[in-house]
Amino acid sequence: MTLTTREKIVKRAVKEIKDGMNVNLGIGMPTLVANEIPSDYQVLLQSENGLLGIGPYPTEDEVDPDLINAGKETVTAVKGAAFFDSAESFAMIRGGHIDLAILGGMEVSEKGDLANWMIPGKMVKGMGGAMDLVQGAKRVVVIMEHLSKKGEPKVRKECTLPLTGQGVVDRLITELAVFDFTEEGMVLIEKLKDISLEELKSKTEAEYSISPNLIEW
Amino acid sequence: MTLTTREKIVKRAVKEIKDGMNVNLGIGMPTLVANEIPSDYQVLLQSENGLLGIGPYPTEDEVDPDLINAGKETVTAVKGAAFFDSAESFAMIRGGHIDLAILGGMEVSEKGDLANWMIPGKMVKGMGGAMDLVQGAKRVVVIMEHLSKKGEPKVRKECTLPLTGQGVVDRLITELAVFDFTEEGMVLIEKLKDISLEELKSKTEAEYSISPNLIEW
Amino acid sequence: MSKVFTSFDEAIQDLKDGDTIIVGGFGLCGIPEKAIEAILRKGTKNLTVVSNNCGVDDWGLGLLLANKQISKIIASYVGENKTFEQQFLNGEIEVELTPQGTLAERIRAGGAGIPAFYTATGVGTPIAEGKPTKVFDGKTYIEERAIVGDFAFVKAWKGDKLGNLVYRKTARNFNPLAAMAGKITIAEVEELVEVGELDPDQIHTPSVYVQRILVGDHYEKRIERKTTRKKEEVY
Amino acid sequence: MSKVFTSFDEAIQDLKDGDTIIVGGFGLCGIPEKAIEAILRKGTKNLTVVSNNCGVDDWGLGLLLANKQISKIIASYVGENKTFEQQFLNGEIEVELTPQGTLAERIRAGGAGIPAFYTATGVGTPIAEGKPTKVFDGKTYIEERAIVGDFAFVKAWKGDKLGNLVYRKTARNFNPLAAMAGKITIAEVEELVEVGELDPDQIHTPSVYVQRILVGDHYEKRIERKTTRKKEEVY
Repeated sequence: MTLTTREKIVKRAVKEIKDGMNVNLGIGMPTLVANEIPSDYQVLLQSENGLLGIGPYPTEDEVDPDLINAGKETVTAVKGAAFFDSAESFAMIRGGHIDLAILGGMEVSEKGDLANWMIPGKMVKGMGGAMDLVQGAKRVVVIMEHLSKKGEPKVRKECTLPLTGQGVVDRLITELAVFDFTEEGMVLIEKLKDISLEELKSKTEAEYSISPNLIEW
Repeated sequence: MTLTTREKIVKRAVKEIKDGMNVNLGIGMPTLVANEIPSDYQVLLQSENGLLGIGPYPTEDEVDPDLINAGKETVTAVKGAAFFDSAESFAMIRGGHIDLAILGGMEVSEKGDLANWMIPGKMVKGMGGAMDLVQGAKRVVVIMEHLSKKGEPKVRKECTLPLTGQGVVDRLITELAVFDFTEEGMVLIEKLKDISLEELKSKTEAEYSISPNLIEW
Repeated sequence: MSKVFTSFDEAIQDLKDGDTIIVGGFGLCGIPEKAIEAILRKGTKNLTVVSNNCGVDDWGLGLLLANKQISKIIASYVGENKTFEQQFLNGEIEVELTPQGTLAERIRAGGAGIPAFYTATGVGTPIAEGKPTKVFDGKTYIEERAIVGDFAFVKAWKGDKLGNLVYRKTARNFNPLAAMAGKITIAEVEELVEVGELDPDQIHTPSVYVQRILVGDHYEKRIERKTTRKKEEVY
Repeated sequence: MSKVFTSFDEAIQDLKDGDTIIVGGFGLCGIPEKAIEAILRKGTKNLTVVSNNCGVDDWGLGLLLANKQISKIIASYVGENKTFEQQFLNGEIEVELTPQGTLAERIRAGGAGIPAFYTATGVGTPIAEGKPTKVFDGKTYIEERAIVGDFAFVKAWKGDKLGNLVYRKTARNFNPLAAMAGKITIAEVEELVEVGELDPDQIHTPSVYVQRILVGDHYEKRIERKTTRKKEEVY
């Protein structure tokens, strides 16, 4: 079986999740990470509309219009879940009680800036809870494809799109590589075996150093 | 039956309470007002430690250490009561959702300043919720004896004691008179029949005007 | 003295053109359906609407948009709505996008008598433009202002005749906050119970926040994205 | 990975001299009795204690006062305590009196990632001295700062093994706020239930705020002022 680009990214992203964590998964590709969490892990998924402990999608019989996730999809709640209002939900997020947020991105800069909510000239839809999540979660991991559909770099020296947060990304995962954002700048820590350092560099506008412990997969 | 000074004040104070109100009664003399509320009124009494709907003291069998009022006395809860945490309780108070607070006072100034929490040189016990109540309640009524035990005026030009709130009192009720604090200053609106205007003036340091509709009782 | 109304039209009688209304709900979940329908019937204009979302084209607040009753929206996400898009591009409607957590906190602050607070959310982004900032312990924060509504409209599961409310599952969302921040809060419920039937330890919105309460029938509770799994599927 | 501890001494093992602890309870109602006893046994010194009150001479936080473990108190009312009075007059203890609503909000803000907020409470009083002020819509407000604790100690009625908590009656008070604001929050409960036994709509403190949970036996629940009426008395 060959994995699609998204599947590759999701497989790598799930390794960020440790047993016992409270995790917020963004809308879109990050939502797919939920299916890959090891079943013996005690992980609670937070939905910023007021649920800690998202369960699987409901069966046809279980569908409940009063129970949705932040993507407005019908879901279920696991044992041990709690419901709360939106102020409490963002108290959790803003107050640093969510261990990990995995979010999609449009662009990430070498300083760890993230842009993922607005394309100038296009209709503005809104940032939802993304700006709160990138500031509040203890750890922010962005997952996105390495290049845009047009083949342009999305890992930038500076974001060209309006920011969601400044210096907020802890780790970036693409189908080609994994980068950390540290006090000393952006560092390549993992890459695909099949891609040379040169090729990766040519596909990445951002400047980064290479970890002495670089891992290849 | 002759009423004591406190009983007189309490009888007058209860007239401030209208049907349908949410009311906070301070510790001490204000607590006595509860007993005088007409039984056909739908009034909810708030206790700032987290109860809207204080009921009577419990019978010996009903005593519950988990159910106390802000004076730390055991109480009961009426039908339709709600319990909540202290942040919610003061959201109610600070946000102007409590229609009326009736509080005791040490001194009230002609500008409507209130001092009721601290005597310099004496041990400071703390203000509890009083500073929040005087700022937040829609209407603040202070009840106190007109003169101190030493016969000194408590209704002052300026408070001599540290303030609980500045310009916060809407009405002052003593055993001798009732004053309103308006944009035009302090106004005498009611007084005891048995006391002359001159005598009242001699017992009151504050300057006040006399309402053209002065009521005597 | 009773807070119980029987007609939604009567309950919103004093809503005026130009009022600010705070509306509970997230997406189409937990929205005050019946009050929105009454506002549509009344035709009140130039409303400033504070709500996390603005409905879909033919449901929820989208109905008021389509009827051109809204002149300004304060929301965190307005993406599911073509009517909105058109009116925005025509300059018929003003939008104040606010991060979801900041929006929730601004509404709570309005209800709690806190005029402003600081948050790191939005620092270094377009959201920070024009807002005062302050540094605490070496980190920069934005000052955000409270929101108060002339009216708040909320939807609860159960309520008693005094106005105590209980919400169900994720239909709670912004509703308890909206209830706090309305000068007049109108609650609609699926079930109206007698005073004393709700457990005082389990009330989500104490009665003090609710000025008017009504029971609605036949809630549609439309679902925006029905997603299901097959019964045998293991998650 | 379990949050469940069986020994209070073990649960507070990493509490250090000089730590700031936030302690739930109002008067003697809803106080974390067992944790306080463990801190007394451990003898940790120079604690900064954030709590609405400071117990009575021989119970609650008064035990830690008597044992000279507290160097600073942030509270709204400390009036029922002779030990405190002595230590204060001797200059052994520092006190930061904070209006009760401001204290509650400062703790909540600490838990909610809000570094500071504005309130009218205390304007024109000694409480305002040295604090920044700001005018909003013509009214002056004080800036108040958030409080975060190295540890928070809370007492709940029931809790599940994940750390979800439910409080009973007015024993709730500051506990849910304290739970939010501790870097490490230790909850003690009267009854520890299995995960799934608590109704998710009725949880007061979601598990995310609780790092350690223990069941205590034989709660004394001392009453500060027992007031009763005779059975026949009409209220």
